[in-house]
Amino acid sequence: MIFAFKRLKDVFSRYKILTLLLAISVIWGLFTYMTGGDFLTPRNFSNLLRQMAITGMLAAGMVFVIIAGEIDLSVGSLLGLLGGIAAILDLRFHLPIVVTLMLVIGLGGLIGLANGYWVAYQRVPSFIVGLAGLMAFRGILLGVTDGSTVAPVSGALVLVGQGYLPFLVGKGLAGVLFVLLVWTTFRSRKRHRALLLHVPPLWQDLTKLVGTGAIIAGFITMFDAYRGVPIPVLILLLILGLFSIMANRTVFGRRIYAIGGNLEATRLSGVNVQQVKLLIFVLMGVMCAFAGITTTARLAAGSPSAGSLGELDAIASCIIGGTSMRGGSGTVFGALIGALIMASLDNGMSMLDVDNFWQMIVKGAILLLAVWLDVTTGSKR
Amino acid sequence: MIFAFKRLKDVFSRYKILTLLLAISVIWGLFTYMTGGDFLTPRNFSNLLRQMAITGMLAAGMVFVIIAGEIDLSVGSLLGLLGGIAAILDLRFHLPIVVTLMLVIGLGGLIGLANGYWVAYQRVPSFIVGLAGLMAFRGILLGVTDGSTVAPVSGALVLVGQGYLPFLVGKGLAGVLFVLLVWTTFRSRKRHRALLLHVPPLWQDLTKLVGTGAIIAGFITMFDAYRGVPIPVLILLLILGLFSIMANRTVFGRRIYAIGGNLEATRLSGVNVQQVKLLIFVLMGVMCAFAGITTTARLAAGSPSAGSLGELDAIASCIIGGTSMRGGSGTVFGALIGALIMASLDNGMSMLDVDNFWQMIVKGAILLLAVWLDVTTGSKR
Amino acid sequence: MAEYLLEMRGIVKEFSGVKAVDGIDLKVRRGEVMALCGENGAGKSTLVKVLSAVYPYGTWDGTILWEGRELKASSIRDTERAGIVIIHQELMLVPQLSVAENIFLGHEPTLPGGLIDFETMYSRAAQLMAEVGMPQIKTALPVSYFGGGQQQLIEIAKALNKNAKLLILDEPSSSLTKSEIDGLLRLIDGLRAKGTACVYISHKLEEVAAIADRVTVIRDGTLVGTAPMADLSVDEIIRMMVGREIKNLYPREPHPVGDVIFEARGITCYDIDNPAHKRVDNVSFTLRHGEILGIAGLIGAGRTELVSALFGAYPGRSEGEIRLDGEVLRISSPRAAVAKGICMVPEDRKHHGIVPQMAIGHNITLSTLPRFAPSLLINEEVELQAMLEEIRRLGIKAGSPALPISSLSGGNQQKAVISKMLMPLPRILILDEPTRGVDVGAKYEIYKLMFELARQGMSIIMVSSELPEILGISDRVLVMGEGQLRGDFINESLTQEKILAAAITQLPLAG
Amino acid sequence: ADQAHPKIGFSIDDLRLERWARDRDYFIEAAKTLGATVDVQSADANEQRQISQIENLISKKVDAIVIVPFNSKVLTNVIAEAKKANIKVVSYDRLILNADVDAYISFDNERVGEIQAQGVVKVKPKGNYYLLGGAPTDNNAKLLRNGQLKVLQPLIDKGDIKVVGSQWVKEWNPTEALQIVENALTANDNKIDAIVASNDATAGGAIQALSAQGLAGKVAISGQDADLAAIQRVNAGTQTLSVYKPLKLIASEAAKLSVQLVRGEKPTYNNKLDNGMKPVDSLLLTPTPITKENVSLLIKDGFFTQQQIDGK
Ligand SMILES: Nc1ncnc2c1ncn2[C@@H]1O[C@H](COP(=O)(O)OP(=O)(O)OP(=O)(O)O)[C@@H](O)[C@H]1O
Ligand SMILES: Nc1ncnc2c1ncn2[C@@H]1O[C@H](COP(=O)(O)OP(=O)(O)OP(=O)(O)O)[C@@H](O)[C@H]1O
Ligand SMILES: [Mg+2]
Ligand SMILES: [Mg+2]
Repeated sequence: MIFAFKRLKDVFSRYKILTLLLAISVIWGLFTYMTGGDFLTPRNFSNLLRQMAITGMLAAGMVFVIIAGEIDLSVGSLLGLLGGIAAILDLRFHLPIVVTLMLVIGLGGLIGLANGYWVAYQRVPSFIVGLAGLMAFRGILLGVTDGSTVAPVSGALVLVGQGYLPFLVGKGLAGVLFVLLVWTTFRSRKRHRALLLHVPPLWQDLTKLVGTGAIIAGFITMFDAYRGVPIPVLILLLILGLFSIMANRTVFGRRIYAIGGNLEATRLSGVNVQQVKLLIFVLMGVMCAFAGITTTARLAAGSPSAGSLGELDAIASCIIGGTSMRGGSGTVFGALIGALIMASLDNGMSMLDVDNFWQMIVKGAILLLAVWLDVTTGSKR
Repeated sequence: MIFAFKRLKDVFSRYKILTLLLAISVIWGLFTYMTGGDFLTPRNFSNLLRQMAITGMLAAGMVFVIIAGEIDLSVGSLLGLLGGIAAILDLRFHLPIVVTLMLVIGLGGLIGLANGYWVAYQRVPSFIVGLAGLMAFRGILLGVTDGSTVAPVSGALVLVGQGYLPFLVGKGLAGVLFVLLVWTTFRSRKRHRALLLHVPPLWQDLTKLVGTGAIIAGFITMFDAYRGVPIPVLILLLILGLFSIMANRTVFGRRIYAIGGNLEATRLSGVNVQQVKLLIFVLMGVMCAFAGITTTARLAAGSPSAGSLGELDAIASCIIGGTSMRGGSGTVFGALIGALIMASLDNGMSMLDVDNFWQMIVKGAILLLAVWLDVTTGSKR
Repeated sequence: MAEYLLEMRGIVKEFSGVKAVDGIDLKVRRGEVMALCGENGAGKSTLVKVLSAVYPYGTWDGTILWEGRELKASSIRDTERAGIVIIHQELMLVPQLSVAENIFLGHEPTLPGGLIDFETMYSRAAQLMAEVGMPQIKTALPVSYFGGGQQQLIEIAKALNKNAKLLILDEPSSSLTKSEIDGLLRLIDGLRAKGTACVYISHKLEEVAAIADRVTVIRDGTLVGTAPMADLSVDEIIRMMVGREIKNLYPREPHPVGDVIFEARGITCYDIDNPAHKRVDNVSFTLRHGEILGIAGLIGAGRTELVSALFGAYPGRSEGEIRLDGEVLRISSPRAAVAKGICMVPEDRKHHGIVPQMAIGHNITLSTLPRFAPSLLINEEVELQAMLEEIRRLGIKAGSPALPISSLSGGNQQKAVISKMLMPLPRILILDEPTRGVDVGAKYEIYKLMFELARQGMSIIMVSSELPEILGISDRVLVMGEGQLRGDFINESLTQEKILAAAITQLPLAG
Repeated sequence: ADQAHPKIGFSIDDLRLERWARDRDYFIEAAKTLGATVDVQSADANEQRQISQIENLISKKVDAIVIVPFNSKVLTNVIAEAKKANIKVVSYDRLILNADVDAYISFDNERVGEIQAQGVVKVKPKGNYYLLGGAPTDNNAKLLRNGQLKVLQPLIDKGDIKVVGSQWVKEWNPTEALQIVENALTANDNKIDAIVASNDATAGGAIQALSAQGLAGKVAISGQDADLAAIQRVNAGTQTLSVYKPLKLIASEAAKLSVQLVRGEKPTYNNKLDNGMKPVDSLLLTPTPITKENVSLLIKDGFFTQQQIDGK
């Protein structure tokens, strides 16, 4: 009984994702038709996912910020700053790549910590903290780079943005992932049985597994038909997996939703809400570091204008992906689908060589329509 | 008795404004000292106020949007679009100036109406509507101007941005304003007496009047020591007056606060909240038209990049000026003071020849500190 | 002229497949007070929301006849025009606006030129507030300045201002004190005399008995019956509501009370806005092992402030010393309190108790999540088991722990919140108005639970504005007035009069 | 400020770009030797800001203002202000239109566009061309495109060159450029022979996309500004050319010119250009295309050292 209900709800929320997936298919179909098939080639598929990776990383962090009822406008500038610092460490100080990455990620976390401190402990509205960061981080970037492009960075760093997994490794990882899925499914069945809870029929779980397996196989085949899984895409998928688990199955994740749903009630339940908020911003900072490193790696250069307006793309992705601006609800998967929709539009229209001004108009219109559709078909009125 | 309390509250809210005014004096004092007096000349005073006028107009509209619990990110692009259209109407179609102004203001209202429709009647989050507008309006602007600057516009249009009131007219208006103030003060005293409500002692009202009179006189003297009251500043002051009355004394104004304070309760009180929201966005659109026209007039040209990031400046002004991001509270006066603080920083630092990246860092830091101060000293926890 | 002012026929209202109201008829005559009774979640609020077009025509089935003609209202404005005015169960005020502005919201008097006529507004508002029993109130102050009970009276004034033919009051008295309730009942009586009909919803059946002409009882969305009050007794209403007999509303059981384990000394709370003003003034008391301590007082006595200070949740500055087992505790936040074994169920369920979108089960485990995460991950199976166990133990009527808690009725939400704060197995449990808005059946169960917990050795502090409840449950009673402790009584031969007398001593005479 | 020690205001379009930072340094250096002090302002590619800053310079009573306009059509009003305050106005690098400027010193932007197109055409006289413009909201991007088309249009009409696509790069952002070229390569099955990019930053992004397809060095691509990274690419053969504007020359000439104007001396001009209001006395300097062959020119000019170019 209980689980019948839970399943019903699942179908509903999956249904919401389904509308998004439907939107993607329509967009992809249209572009494929209009580009005479060029759009849906393995090569462009690989391009598309690499192009969405940076926004995707930001969106994966942003979604938690928004779920917790806050916003972070500084991510674009912070991405630029951290990317620039990565380039400088690599080029001017010739640090080993691992050290560079560690330092930049650490710095990202630290700056996130500072942002979070102002928001959580000093109660400055996050909109303002973000706006201040938007200006200040860009200013610091200009200061440290002296306004010039820092290039060319080392080959090792470039690999992070432009490298591909060897075919075998890619296939191997996919295999491991699948085995893991099978294992958790059966472990969960066993546990349910042991605790005398409802166990779904076997065929249902099996169908689910087979479906997921097919999707994984499809992805890998598509990637391998070009050059393999691009490193930034791999990183993004890892983030997706980790963050999804974090959101649903960890204390921290659960508390993020609780805070977004009702901050006061969560505080009065004995949760250290300030600490949770602080951590969310640290996470966001780390995501900015990932995005910044990927940007620098992809450009093989640290550019003073990197990441400008990145915050708007990230926020838009989250919201297209069903995250509520009021806090309390949203998923990482949705946010990434949102980022994919935006990237698809950019990619397809630029392949079609659409005039720039039309691109902007169409993107604006689609953004509006996508959210409107979500609002009108959504179950909450 | 009632009014004794109200006065107490007034002092408090005035006190909040006082902190802001104090901040301005400190900033001005510092800059005056550092520039060796150049900062506080009549000429720079006139410059400063003209420089803040455009952001001020946007902020005056934005403050109501934020009070109602919404946000509008499209104002910068809309300003650009409307300014560009004004230039085109003027330059290519040679319309009489009045017709151009009317058309552009009307169009601003219409576009605001469309924005408001999506927010109020289609329940699309205003963040998204704004984001879509941010892209689409800029796209349309690029389309209509073909990405190049539309110049030179007619002298009549330039006057709107660069003209000054003749000394006599300026002094006359100031006089009229003062007489109006005296009249309303005494009328209100009479009405209070008639309804047996508390009437403040006469000396109090008189002191108030004398103080206000002195400020008005000071302003006029300062302006006339340069060239007179600049037209955009005049417009801004008119907006300030009208909007303040609207906010405090009209049904529409009070309902804006009510909606921001508790939307559901307002709706259940039988208020047509959708209509109120719609009107707020119409107002915002009209303000964008004013700002766009002023921009074009000041530049003597319609530029495809005009107004970019204007939305952030406007929002920052509102928040520095004490508007709460949660909705329900804020004043037009505060928003304009916020705009003045931002403009003063820009003006002063550029006079001091501060490196650009330092300017950005300092502006970010000041923004954060200003709001932090407000939060920590504020009465609400 | 039709016999009935209002006839509702076969009303059905569904929420995503669940019928909250399932074919109810309700008829109200002119100038009569119809009481609507039923358990939490019976569908009372839903029914009156259908009537007042919060759910507009078309979103439900059935017919409404108003003065003999069918009413198809699409918004509140339509029903208000017809003369139907509702006071909602949830407070519906705008905290930032002044009292007067709230009273006139949507009906502002205007001067020629579109400006608001504030003078008229303030003077009329002052009149209205006097009518509801708050003559001294400053109507220019923002509503956020006032406590829950006062806000409730402002709501009533707001409704009075609309000149209703039918006034619906959905639990108007849940946060009012005895004397304020008496005032309210007098007010309704006056309206009735002037021909205004009322639909009165309340869980306080004595009120129903005192004011109602007729009573309609509903259960699980269906009609149980309508009868003149004259033919009914309170016990009969309870039987109709619950479907069984509840003999003694306060199932007091003897339980052993041990030594003093908790001690509060010199607790003082300063007002946030006005640090010179003490909301709680130097209050000291002790609490024994397994004791139920009731705290009584008038609204605004500072009881909520006192207990939130104990729990580390008072937002302003507070001082004083707290000892548990003789050890001095430093409690700076609710987290610290929970860690030390002190838990509190707050007064304001909607804002401080529940996380509305979250599942019922997740709300229940919110305070003890780490317990279910032995490793990095939460063991969802064990968590689910615990949720089901809690739901069963407290008798929460929920289809599934996975449903959002906002879909529960008020009483069941309250039980879920209590459950959440029982999960950390506290030694001291603070309940601030635990039965506010809770139906008799659920109240009974909550009381039983309290005795059960006390018997197991938990010490309980219960703040309540309902004196019968205080008298029926507590081992010992503290009485507060104006922030000070005015009395500390063993609950033997204690009476309502004694408590009231203690609460209002030292109060300057009104005038 | 007296005539011996004039105060010069220098209002620059965008100091965030490396090239303008260099202009500033050379200018200040030259001015110092002439006994003048300089007050530098950067408008960050925002015309509104630039106007405010010029107004502030007027308030500070400088003797001359040298302006690198972000948008050359929008300064009419503010320059009229300056003239009223008896301040000399020099238009630097871009000709300010419809305004009463005293002198103009420049490398012409349209001319730069022409050089870019010529450089690419020289390597790939025929084939598929992709036009990668600057910021769509930047008027100068338009001027560059006009110059490029001056060279390309005849060849397009002749059928030698086929333009397979053209896009503008938002904010001159290299990441955007990278993605645009990636997509263009995909859409055209890598059949692109030349890319006319409008500056070195966007060219850098484009070359990253090319190198991912192993096309770097095979596809001709232009640039502008002689950024260090770009010169290294030119040296490595992945970028066909950059356009070098001997900044030291223009900056020191401009400094000299403005000091002369303040002192009432008569500077030497080599041209007169109509700016829509009046014929403006002009000093036009020639930009130089930098290809692999003449990289040493930069070293000779002291623009870079050999070590810098070698990346040491
Ligand atoms: N918006 C809603 N969505 C889904 N279910 C709802 C909604 N509102 C009410 N319900 C459900 O409808 C039923 C009736 O609720 P209602 O609020 O009318 O009860 P009530 O009799 O007023 O109870 P109480 O005495 O606690 O106020 C409950 O089961 C409740 O969970
Ligand atoms: N923000 C505020 N500023 C000033 N006074 C306030 C404020 N909020 C509430 N009050 C007043 O302080 C007093 C304490 O109210 P509170 O409701 O907290 O006390 P209580 O004894 O717990 O009563 P209740 O029965 O309502 O819970 C009330 O008179 C209330 O009007
Ligand atoms: Mg109810
Ligand atoms: Mg209380």
